[in-house]
Amino acid sequence: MQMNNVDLNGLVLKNPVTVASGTFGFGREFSDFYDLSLLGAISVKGLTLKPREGNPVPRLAETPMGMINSVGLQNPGVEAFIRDEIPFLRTFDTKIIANINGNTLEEYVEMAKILDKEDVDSIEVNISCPNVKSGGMAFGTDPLMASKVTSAVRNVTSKHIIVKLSPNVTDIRTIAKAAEVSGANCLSMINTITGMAFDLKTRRPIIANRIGGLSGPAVKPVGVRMVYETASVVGIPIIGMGGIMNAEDAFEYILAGASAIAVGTGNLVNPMCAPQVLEGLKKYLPAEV
Amino acid sequence: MQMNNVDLNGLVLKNPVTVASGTFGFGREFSDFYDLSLLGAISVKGLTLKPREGNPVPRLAETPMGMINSVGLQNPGVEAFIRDEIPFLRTFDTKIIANINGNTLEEYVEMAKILDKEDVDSIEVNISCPNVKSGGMAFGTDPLMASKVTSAVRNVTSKHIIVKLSPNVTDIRTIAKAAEVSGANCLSMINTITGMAFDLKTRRPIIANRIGGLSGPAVKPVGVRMVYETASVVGIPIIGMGGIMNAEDAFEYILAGASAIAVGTGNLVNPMCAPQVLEGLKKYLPAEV
Amino acid sequence: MKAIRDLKIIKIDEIAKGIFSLVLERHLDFGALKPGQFFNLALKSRELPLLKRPISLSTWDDTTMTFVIRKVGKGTELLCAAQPGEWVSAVGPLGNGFDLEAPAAEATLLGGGIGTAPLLALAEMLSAAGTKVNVYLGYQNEPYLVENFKKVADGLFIATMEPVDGLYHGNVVEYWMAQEADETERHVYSCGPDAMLHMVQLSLKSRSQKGHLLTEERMACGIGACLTCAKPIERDGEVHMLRTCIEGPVFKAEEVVFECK
Amino acid sequence: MKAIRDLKIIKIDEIAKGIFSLVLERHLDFGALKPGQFFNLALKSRELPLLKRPISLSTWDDTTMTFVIRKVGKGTELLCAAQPGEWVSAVGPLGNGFDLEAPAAEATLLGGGIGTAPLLALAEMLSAAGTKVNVYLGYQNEPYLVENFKKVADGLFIATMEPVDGLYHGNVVEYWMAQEADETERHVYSCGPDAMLHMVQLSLKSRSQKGHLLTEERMACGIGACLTCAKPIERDGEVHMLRTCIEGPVFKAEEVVFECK
Ligand SMILES: Cc1cc2nc3c(=O)[nH]c(=O)nc-3n(C[C@H](O)[C@H](O)[C@H](O)COP(=O)(O)OP(=O)(O)OC[C@H]3O[C@@H](n4cnc5c(N)ncnc54)[C@H](O)[C@@H]3O)c2cc1C
Ligand SMILES: Cc1cc2nc3c(=O)[nH]c(=O)nc-3n(C[C@H](O)[C@H](O)[C@H](O)COP(=O)(O)OP(=O)(O)OC[C@H]3O[C@@H](n4cnc5c(N)ncnc54)[C@H](O)[C@@H]3O)c2cc1C
Ligand SMILES: Cc1cc2nc3c(=O)[nH]c(=O)nc-3n(C[C@H](O)[C@H](O)[C@H](O)COP(=O)(O)O)c2cc1C
Ligand SMILES: Cc1cc2nc3c(=O)[nH]c(=O)nc-3n(C[C@H](O)[C@H](O)[C@H](O)COP(=O)(O)O)c2cc1C
Ligand code: FES
Ligand code: FES
Repeated sequence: MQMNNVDLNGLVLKNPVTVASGTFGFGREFSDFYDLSLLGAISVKGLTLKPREGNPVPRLAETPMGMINSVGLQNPGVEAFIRDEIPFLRTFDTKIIANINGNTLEEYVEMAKILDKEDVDSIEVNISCPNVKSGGMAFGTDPLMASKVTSAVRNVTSKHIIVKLSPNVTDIRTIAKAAEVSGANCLSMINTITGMAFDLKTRRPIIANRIGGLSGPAVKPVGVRMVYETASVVGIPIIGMGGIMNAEDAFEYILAGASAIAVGTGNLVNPMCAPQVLEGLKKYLPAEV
Repeated sequence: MQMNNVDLNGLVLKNPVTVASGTFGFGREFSDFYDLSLLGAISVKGLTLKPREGNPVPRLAETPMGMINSVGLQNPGVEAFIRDEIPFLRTFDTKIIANINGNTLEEYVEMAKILDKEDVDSIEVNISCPNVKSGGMAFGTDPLMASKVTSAVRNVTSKHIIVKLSPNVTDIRTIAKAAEVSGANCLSMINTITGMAFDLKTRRPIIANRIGGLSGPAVKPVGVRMVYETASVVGIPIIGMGGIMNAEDAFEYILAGASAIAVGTGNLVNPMCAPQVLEGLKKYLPAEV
Repeated sequence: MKAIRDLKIIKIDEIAKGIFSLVLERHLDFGALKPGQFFNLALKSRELPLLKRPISLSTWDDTTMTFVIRKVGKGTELLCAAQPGEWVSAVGPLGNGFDLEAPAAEATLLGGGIGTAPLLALAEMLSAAGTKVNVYLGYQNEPYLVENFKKVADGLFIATMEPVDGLYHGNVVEYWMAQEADETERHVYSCGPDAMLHMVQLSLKSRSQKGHLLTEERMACGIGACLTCAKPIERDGEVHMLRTCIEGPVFKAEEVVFECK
Repeated sequence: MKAIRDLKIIKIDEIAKGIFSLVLERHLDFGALKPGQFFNLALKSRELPLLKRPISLSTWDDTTMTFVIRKVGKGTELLCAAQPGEWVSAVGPLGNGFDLEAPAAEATLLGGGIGTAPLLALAEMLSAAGTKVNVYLGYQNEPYLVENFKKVADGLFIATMEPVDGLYHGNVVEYWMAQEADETERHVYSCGPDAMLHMVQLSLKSRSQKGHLLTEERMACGIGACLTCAKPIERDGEVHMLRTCIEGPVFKAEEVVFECK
């Protein structure tokens, strides 16, 4: 691992610090706080073929050193992203990762086809969203399905492909291998762990959808373990995430085998988290190998 | 749910507060602090057929609101338990749950046979220990294996059987159903989630065995979710655990569908945790229904 | 402009049971402030809870900002137990705030409980802009901030749910409805619990009266990035999930879709 | 007897850079105390870190207990930053402690760094029992607790790893080996980093000398319930994983199996 020019198997980042999909909007929100050109890459809010209004509220519960969300892929759709967001993001010197989500295999393919012709640097195939009824995590918990989605996307684009894995599985290695052999250039992990919290007053689940996705420091040991397990069985690079709040957390992921890292919930707690992680990492990593 | 005489499908507890295997030794350690007769039940340290020295040290790492352990079932063996520990435990008015662990199906059967003739109130079949190389979690992550172990144990004992489930699975419901149809009287969940932490100075995993089991408040949302999912598909009662530190946490599990709860890591943080949970629960639960 | 800064606590006082006034230094980098805007606050030294807490500006001057906080759960407890000299990590100013471009000639402010606090700066600025301001404040039993409102309100009306000598006994919305039965031209601004805001919405509708509501929703980032704070808002016949922290927290009264929970 | 009690902080002082002396009230329920025993301590108000921290008794009197703590990570940082009047949650007394049933006529105490602290009460009690006590203290650069040891030690020898005027420069174990080359009848008690204890063990073995080591291991409960603190101990030709918190932390020098990490 190094600080500069991190090559994720075809996608070269100026540094290993990226931001995780769904925790950074389309970047605009953070441009008040710092120059987005500082970042290695931005993975934008999960896109769907058509605009989505997402899940009912409440969508948020807090847990010990974690949070549960159930946003449900609220987004303006891939076309609006291309029209309204890419031009803005391109004003910064950072890589654009388009995070795509389908209800069906066909939707993933359709989106990949559309994005293939657009100015994005990588397509992150999210097969791990726990917050939608159909698609999403279903693709990420079965090696066969993971393989099918990955190769279907691979067939319609020559872009760099990241497959985003779900931690809600018995053996992440089989899913990771399936994605690798089906043409993924890179893996990102972990997405959120499904979790739940109750409101003791109403005696009902806090989240309207009842179950949501757990993220934040609480999940870090699980994310680190999964990166470690996966790194030993795949030959493609891994973007590690899950609970990274500071450079020390990031370095744990790197020691576990990640080639780059993503700050997720950390952005929500502290808008300056990602550049602070970057600054802190310099202590641990050589500029160039 | 009620405070008194909780019937776990044949095992009647005086109250719903139990203590989790591996966090309470054989009870002796806590008898300095309070009268063990306060507890609904005690699940003793995981037993194996032969004495085990467990894993190398370090066996412990701390994580945000959680801890990773890798004790590896260090225990004096089932015979020593019967000889040295049951008589002591029987001096208290509480139920004894013998937590059993096998490397092979045969070892589970052998232990169940032995314990069938002994003075224990329930046998907890642990098919979810992440800290041993063979057996353990392998049985708990495959519905077929879970079913085989459960029926094999069922065939050799008329005692109350609890099957302890692993959270390290894609779908806990299938494993839970498998255990139910194979003769489990009750389920307990969750065991620890496999996790990992690095020492930034040595740049090596903190735990000698590299990967261990994550427990404590950090895992509570996952435990609550799994109890909730499982309660809706099985007809047998569930002992809920994972991160219970106070009555509010316990009540979350009960709202999720647990009939009783177990305090685990909480015992290690505060030796008075279990009686305090019990006291606090009175606010939430009726004495008798 | 939005910024994250560590602010020193200048003063902290319990102004009513469980209600604290927190005075922080005002940082120049935050730029202009608007009533109805909020900050995402947490004690700098805390690690738990993870997320900051959205708290409305109550009032401010050139060098300080005052927040009024009700102790509810762990996050507000920590803030309320803080001492002068301690540091608060603050992200803000957040949200759209009340639009004061063309203030109405007459306005009525309806505050319920802690929802009275964000209306204070609004009352001050409307009054300074020449608007005639009637203020209705509803409390469970113990009023607070009353002296502050007195300075700027043309009419000040106080209601408590539990009987208190000399004060209107009952629901503040009903009080207002009765007092201003015919004054449907006044622009209404309201902040309070959802049930109250819903009642205000229905009342306004029944009287074809205009107003704005300052709403709340569970929030993580407060800066528009996470979409956890979405609120169903009806515009042009369609319901959109808008961000309480960006498009809100102030919405036109008729737009907010209250779900019966 | 073991108990968990909230104890008020009476005094807290930085006695050397990053080394704090923490004086807590002594609770009667803890009963008798032994040198080498420890308490599991955490600031009462903390939620993080989750686990308490094992800290040895350094010394005590009828109403107070003194701990000497080196600031290492988050847990000790919180303890060291506490103020008099704050509360510490304490579980103890824990561990076997040093056996003082039949004290040797002559003893040598070898402390390294923070490992000097638990030897203080031992020195005091041995000295009171009539044992001739030589004390060797090794530090990186800044000595502490020296005045306390001076009161009870027959011989006091100080070594620092970085050169300090007037002090022995180098490893404290080598210092002791040289000074007491022929005094192999003295009973040795040692506490310090693992590398030092290992060196002491090898030295004792080479001289057929007897001694006890106060060891450390990562701990959760401190009361023998979790088995995380196991230490490989060789007894009767077999290695057993014994609990540092129950069968230890004091072991016979020859028993401890040091693994080369
Ligand atoms: C725009 C906005 C402005 C606000 N202004 C004020 C103010 O000026 N003074 C004041 O006292 N309170 C205000 N609140 C409410 C305040 O944010 C909550 O009371 C606080 O977040 C509760 O946190 P807790 O940890 O004390 O309670 P807990 O109940 O422990 O909180 C648990 C979770 O629920 C969330 N939550 C609980 N109640 C609310 C709520 N009413 N709104 C949003 N999230 C909630 C918390 O943020 C947290 O994530 C405002 C809320 C919003 C959205
Ligand atoms: C029996 C015993 C007696 C001790 N007596 C003293 C004493 O008198 N004074 C003193 O300053 N320190 C003493 N220590 C060491 C002290 O417990 C650790 O320095 C402390 O736990 C570190 O916690 P931390 O959060 O500051 O550091 P971190 O490095 O953040 O701790 C991380 C984890 O590692 C564990 N850990 C780190 N170092 C040690 C260690 N040396 N021993 C055991 N666990 C460790 C912590 O408990 C925690 O679980 C003793 C340890 C033991 C086992
Ligand atoms: C509010 C929120 C929304 C998220 N939305 C998405 C999404 O749209 N697509 C996706 O792939 N992951 C999404 N995630 C998962 C994160 O990208 C990340 O994988 C996960 O949160 C773990 O990292 P963290 O602990 O640092 O947050 C979301 C997470 C959060 C907290
Ligand atoms: C130190 C330790 C040892 C454990 N040993 C066992 C065991 O022997 N058998 C078992 O079934 N579970 C064992 N567990 C798992 C607990 O019983 C419990 O399922 C888990 O820790 C989750 O609960 P908690 O978060 O309250 O600790 C152990 C847990 C810990 C922390
Ligand atoms: S709180 Fe994150 S978008 Fe509003
Ligand atoms: S620390 Fe738990 S057994 Fe020693």
